[in-house]
Amino acid sequence: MISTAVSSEILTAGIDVGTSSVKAAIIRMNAGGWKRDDVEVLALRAERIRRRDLKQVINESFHTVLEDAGVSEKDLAYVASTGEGELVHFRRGHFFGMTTHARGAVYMLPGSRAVLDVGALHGRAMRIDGRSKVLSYRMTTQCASGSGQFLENVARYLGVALEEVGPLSKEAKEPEMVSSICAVLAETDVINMVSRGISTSDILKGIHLSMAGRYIKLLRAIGATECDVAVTGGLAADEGLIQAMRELIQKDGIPMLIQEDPQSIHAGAIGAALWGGYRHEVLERKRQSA
Amino acid sequence: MEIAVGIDLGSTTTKAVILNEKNELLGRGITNSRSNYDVACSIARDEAFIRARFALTGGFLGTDWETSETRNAVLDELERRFRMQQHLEQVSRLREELHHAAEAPRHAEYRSGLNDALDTILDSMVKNAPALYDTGVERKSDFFRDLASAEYMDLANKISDPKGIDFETLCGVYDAAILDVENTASDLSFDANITAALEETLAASHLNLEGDADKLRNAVVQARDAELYERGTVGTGYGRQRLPFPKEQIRSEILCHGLGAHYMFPNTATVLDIGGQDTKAIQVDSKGIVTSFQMNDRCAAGCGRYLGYIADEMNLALHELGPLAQKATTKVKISSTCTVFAGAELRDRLAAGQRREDILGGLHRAIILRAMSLLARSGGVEEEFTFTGGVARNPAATQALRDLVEENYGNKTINISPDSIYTGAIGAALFAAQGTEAPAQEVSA
Amino acid sequence: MRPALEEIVGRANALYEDLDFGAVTDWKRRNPGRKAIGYMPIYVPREIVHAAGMLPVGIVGGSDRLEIIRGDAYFQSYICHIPRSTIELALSGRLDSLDGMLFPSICDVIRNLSGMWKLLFPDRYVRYIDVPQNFDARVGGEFWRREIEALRDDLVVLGGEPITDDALNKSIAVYNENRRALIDLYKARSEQPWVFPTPELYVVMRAGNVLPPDEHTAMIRAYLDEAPREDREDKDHSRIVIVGTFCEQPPLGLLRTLERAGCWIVGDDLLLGNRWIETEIPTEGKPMENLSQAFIEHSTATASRYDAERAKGESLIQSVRDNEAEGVIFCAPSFCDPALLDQPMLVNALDREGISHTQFKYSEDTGQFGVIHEQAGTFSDSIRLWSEV
Amino acid sequence: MTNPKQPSSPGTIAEVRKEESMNLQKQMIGGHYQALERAPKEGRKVVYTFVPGNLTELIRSFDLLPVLPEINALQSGMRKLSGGYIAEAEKSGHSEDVCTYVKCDIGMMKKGNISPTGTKIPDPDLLLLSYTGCFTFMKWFELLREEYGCPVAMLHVPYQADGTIHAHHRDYIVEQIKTELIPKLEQVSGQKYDEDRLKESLKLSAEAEDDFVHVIESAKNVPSPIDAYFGGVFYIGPMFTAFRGTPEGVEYYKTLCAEIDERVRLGLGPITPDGEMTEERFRLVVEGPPNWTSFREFWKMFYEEGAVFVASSYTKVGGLYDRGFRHDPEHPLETLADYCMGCYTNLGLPSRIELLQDYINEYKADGFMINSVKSCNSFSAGQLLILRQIEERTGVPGGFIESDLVDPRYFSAANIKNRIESYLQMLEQRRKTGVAS
Ligand SMILES: Nc1ncnc2c1ncn2[C@@H]1O[C@H](COP(=O)(O)OP(=O)(O)O)[C@@H](O)[C@H]1O
Ligand SMILES: Nc1ncnc2c1ncn2[C@@H]1O[C@H](COP(=O)(O)OP(=O)(O)O)[C@@H](O)[C@H]1O
Ligand code: SF4
Ligand code: SF4
Ligand code: SF4
Repeated sequence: MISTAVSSEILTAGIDVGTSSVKAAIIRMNAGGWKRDDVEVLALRAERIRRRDLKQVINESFHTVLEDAGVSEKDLAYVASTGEGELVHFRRGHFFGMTTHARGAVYMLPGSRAVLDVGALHGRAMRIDGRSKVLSYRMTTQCASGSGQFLENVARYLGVALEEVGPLSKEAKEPEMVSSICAVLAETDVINMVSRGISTSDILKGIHLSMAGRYIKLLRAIGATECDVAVTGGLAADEGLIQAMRELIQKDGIPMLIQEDPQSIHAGAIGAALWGGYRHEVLERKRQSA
Repeated sequence: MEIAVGIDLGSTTTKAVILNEKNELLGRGITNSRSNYDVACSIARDEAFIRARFALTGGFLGTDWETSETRNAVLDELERRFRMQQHLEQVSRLREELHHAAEAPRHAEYRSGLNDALDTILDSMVKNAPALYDTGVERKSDFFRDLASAEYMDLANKISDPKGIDFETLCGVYDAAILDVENTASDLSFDANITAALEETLAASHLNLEGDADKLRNAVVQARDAELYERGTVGTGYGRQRLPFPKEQIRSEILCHGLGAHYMFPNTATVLDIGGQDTKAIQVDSKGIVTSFQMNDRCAAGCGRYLGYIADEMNLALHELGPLAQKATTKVKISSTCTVFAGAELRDRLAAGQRREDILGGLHRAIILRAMSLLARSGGVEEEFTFTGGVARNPAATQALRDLVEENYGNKTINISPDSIYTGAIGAALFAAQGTEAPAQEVSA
Repeated sequence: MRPALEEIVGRANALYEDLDFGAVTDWKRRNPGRKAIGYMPIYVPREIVHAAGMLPVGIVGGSDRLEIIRGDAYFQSYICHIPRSTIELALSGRLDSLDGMLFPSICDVIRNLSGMWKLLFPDRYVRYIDVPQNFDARVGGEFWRREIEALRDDLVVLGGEPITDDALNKSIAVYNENRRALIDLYKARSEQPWVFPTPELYVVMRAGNVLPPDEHTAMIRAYLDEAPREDREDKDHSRIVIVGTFCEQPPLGLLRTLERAGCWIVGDDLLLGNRWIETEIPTEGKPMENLSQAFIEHSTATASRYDAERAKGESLIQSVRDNEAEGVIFCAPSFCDPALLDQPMLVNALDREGISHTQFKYSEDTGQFGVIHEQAGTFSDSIRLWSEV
Repeated sequence: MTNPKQPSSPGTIAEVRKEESMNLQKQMIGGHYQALERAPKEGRKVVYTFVPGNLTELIRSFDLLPVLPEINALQSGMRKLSGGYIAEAEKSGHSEDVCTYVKCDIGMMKKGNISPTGTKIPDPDLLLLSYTGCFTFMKWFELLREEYGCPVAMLHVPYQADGTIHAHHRDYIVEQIKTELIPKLEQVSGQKYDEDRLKESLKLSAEAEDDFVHVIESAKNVPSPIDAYFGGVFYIGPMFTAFRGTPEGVEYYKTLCAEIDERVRLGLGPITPDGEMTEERFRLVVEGPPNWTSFREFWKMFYEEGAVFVASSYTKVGGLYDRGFRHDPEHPLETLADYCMGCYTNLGLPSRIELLQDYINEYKADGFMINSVKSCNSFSAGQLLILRQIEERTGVPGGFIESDLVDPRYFSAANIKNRIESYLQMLEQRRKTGVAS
């Protein structure tokens, strides 16, 4: 365990620059602390990029989250970036996506031994230890079929808002199964289903099931069949997908536990902030011993 | 009159053509394949018949008109009026469907406001219709969906109120409604809409038609009542298996594209077809018979849909993409294989400060590069070379193709017809006209 | 960069980027009547080509700068990239300066490529070199000797001049020098990876594909002298070994990405064709036997070579130990059967030793490194963050 | 058996006949799997080896039982088990890019090594790595070596790059048999090498080989009585696997020959899963292995259209008997060496093209088809050049389809059907308009 010699309260920030949105978090923590009690999340922010200038979105998100937390930039002991963090020019350090999502997952759901991070373009499954070290991972390939973006496209063609996707899917009665289809050509298929009179709910559920199947495959591939799995990233907010995954593992009798947290979408940002606190302490210690 | 019908049920668009006894192109029709296939098929067919009847009208009008210009002006007026009738018919369908979509429970709270907003938009659309079909106005697309979407979004954006009926809500109901408009066949036929168009044309003051009213009326009636006997119908295209035809009336799209290209350009030796979701490279002999072919169908990457997706991503209309890409000044290498990732790469590159034009230039080149490989696989580019399929309508794609053919195969004649998108359907119609092997179908009228 | 270093690296870079192999054309202009012979990875006895008075030219595909048009016409999407770019190079006339081509047996793709070459370029000399998988000196050794003697005899006919044992021994000595220089370079990098960044080391090493060996040796030596004079700082990076890059080469961008993601490469199997014999070869006695012996006893272990004696992964683990590496990155070309089938066995070996590893695939024309950056970064993070805990 | 008691309709005779050889083969294979299952109890030892360059006669001369993992893989494919096995292998770290035979085998092993007929396959006592025509073989047995920890005997067969067997190639193989194989076989079996026994067996091989050639060459008849690809894979079974050099093997080919001769006499076409093919519309030559996971569906796409395969390269992976090679009892080790080197995938591309070209001419084919499988670099790398060359040399148009051996993910029925249909329609069209081929 980490020595708590210089343990004191510090403020840190984490900024997760994704392909579809920028997430920012401000936390207060006991430097070196690992438990949930050691940490207080002061403010969180997720901002869709849409077609805006990325740097501008980053700056805005950062300043808004600081405001929300009632903290000024100079009070921060560490600003950590993750994701496409190179654009965060005011960062002190950068941590990579899987490192931060794993850390965020362990913070939110301490029992997790696997993390499924599902964002706009990629899905990745990691197996981790109790201290969030990434032991192995698998990612979806260079094909966007079944990604968040894919789901967004489908929602658009169905005339459904993203927030409605989950609740609608949960109402499905006879899910219309889709084979894994190209994210671009999905449109044709979805429109076809609509014209065959299949309800929006059933279409969405079918897609959720197909996506869930893919993700479970990823989880299986890293040997996470008996783990508590924390779902992070934007799609964790999609209750339809979560439910589809639960149904599938139940059907297949896999003793996996799928969990998500209201803060799941912020896992990367929170994880970055936490690692920032940790590095701060390491650096402090180095400075003191020097 | 005996005619032959060819139908190309493509992944993106459905095309139909009609040939007369002399195998001359009498009419052609196109529609989005997005909707249900049967509907798409019958819409395209109806459209081809409408065109055919317009062509007949022209014929019946005869040549003893003052000048061919006036004659053409009259025909043009007639057709524009007719199109506007069709358009209004569809707008009223759209109105119905929008109000229907607004019935969804989640709109309950603000339903009446929403309905009012919808009516405001639709009233404007009705009001704007004549301008859209005015003389010399170039419409952005042949499809109602595209025309209506652009206008609707524009109007919705203007009247939306972030605190009241917001843009997202208006878009939401539209997405739902347009599907139904597309999926139901409204009566857009010659019969149903020509009379109103005729009267309006006759009344158009700038044409001074008083003296010739009967002549025009007669021609229209003759064209309307002309009997068109279908000597044969042949279907082709991506969705051909779903056409309600017997097997003998279905031909592979490869053969049809070969024959169609030969029909349009008799010296064709190599054909490249880039459609919505596949690309084909075909070699044909001097009779238009296919001697070898290659096709790729891995995914949407590198096909027409790819361009459609990118256009969406950039908030552009499909036909604006090419001209913009032609403004590229530096070569950008696009490396993503997947269309969706290319979308992300595009955003990255834009964020990194690269110019839109240059990126688009790179994308077009990337697509054509894939096609070049396929061509090489099928046996290279021989004299003459014909480019067909929807993507041949895109000037940046054709430019990239010209450059790459020149670089790799030297100077070759490259044929691109404005009708290139109908190549497959024409080939199918030619097969229908040949009608040799299935005598049974000759009786069908 | 200081001018002296700039000159070396600049030259190496220019050679790397020159898809037209101008260096070979130059050499032929300077040596009228002499021939240049291309060779693919890995196991080619360049000494024999050199002794024939010819220039051995290493061909490892077309990298990310070559636009593939005709090459794809010959290979399906599920075959690695190097054969298509190599064919593209040849069909576009860029390999016209080569009078012959050698294809050593390392996999079915290169093997079949030798036949394709014969059909596509019937006027040029083509030879497939079968590498034995039996390491008994009397069986495999004998076979290899006869195989390379057949090559020698071909080259005698092609060059119209005998190849004497004396000439062979001299060539062996020249290549011994070159191997020694490369070994020194690798050792220096392992000690100070920030002084000899891999993307730079790579182009210097790659210059050996087109330069005559003595010239190349001089370049390496000069680089070894100059690089340490540059003011370069160590960074908080982890030390890793990469494997899988013995044939199709990763794009430079990938090597840069790894460093950007916090990894110092301290061991690799890049361009293995230039250093597959691990020791010096005797320069006296019967050269063909010495060459054969060197293969049997001192050729480097790869996925393309059967190893009856050593356990899988032994040499990889050795490399990790020798270079004090903290982890291994399996970095193999997509669809490379030898490398990818070897991986699970190597993974097991590393796991047994408790050495961390990760893996991803590339192709020589990969242009997007976002995902690799993320993966390599996470790997480096996990080494850095956890080694301190 | 050539004397049916009462006259029946030709169709019936064919049915009966077909079943006879089929049943025989079924029994042989079933019996072999059972013998394997019993082997550990009976103290018999088991050798794993590959189809190309398999040394069945040598193995059997030591009373050892051969197991051919490729055959297990293809059987698993036909029985729709391969998808699960491949997933299992990929789970344990195998890449999706590599040969699926290997992954199917590894997956099967991880799931208990149950043969496709349900019997248990014993672990190997020796891995005889007949490294012929494919690099993947080496990796495959390296993987098995890790798993089983049993001895490996490597037999490296040089490649026929220029189409001639050189003296040092043959010497090299013979030396390896003498210094590497025989000692290990002796050690595992506890028996001394018995050259006379080997010679006996080779004599039987040669006998069956004559009949086998007669069968595959029967496709020269018009109409062809057999489908030399889809049907062919059954005919090669005993010859390419555990039954060469055995009396059962000889018996099988005798029976088969008689059946086929009868079909020729009656002018019958090949038998398909849907019954007899009545009209032969296209005669095709094919390069590349078939797809196993959708074998019937794939076959149907052809026979439905009246297309019959008259010659295939796949039925030559276990030797080019129809080009004259016979096992020669007089020179036992040399003949084994020559056999190995002559297997189809061990041939250079120019030789492969010449062979296919000859087939097209000899079998009066009007079409040429390549089924390119994702798994197999040995077959697939260079096939597009083969296609071009064949078209140029023969004027017969080529068709190209892509699938895989045992990975169901790579069999896209709609795409494949589209291509086949387009191709056959093209042949038809050319014929109609009198384009000479
Ligand atoms: N409420 C929601 N319901 C369903 N999906 C959502 C919701 N919010 C976000 N998403 C999905 O999450 C994705 C973005 O996830 P995120 O992890 O932020 O991606 P990235 O980091 O790549 O930007 C979007 O593509 C969207 O599909
Ligand atoms: N006006 C246009 N300008 C540019 N591109 C167009 C235009 N019309 C169609 N296209 C392109 O053509 C494609 C459709 O081609 P088409 O040959 O109809 O395909 P399919 O037969 O598969 O439906 C579209 O995806 C689009 O990229
Ligand atoms: S299938 Fe569709 S989603 Fe997948 S790579 Fe192709 S374009 Fe992308
Ligand atoms: S990259 Fe691998 S598969 Fe490709 S040619 Fe090289 S060794 Fe063979
Ligand atoms: S690569 Fe081909 S020959 Fe080799 S094992 Fe796989 S399928 Fe068989």
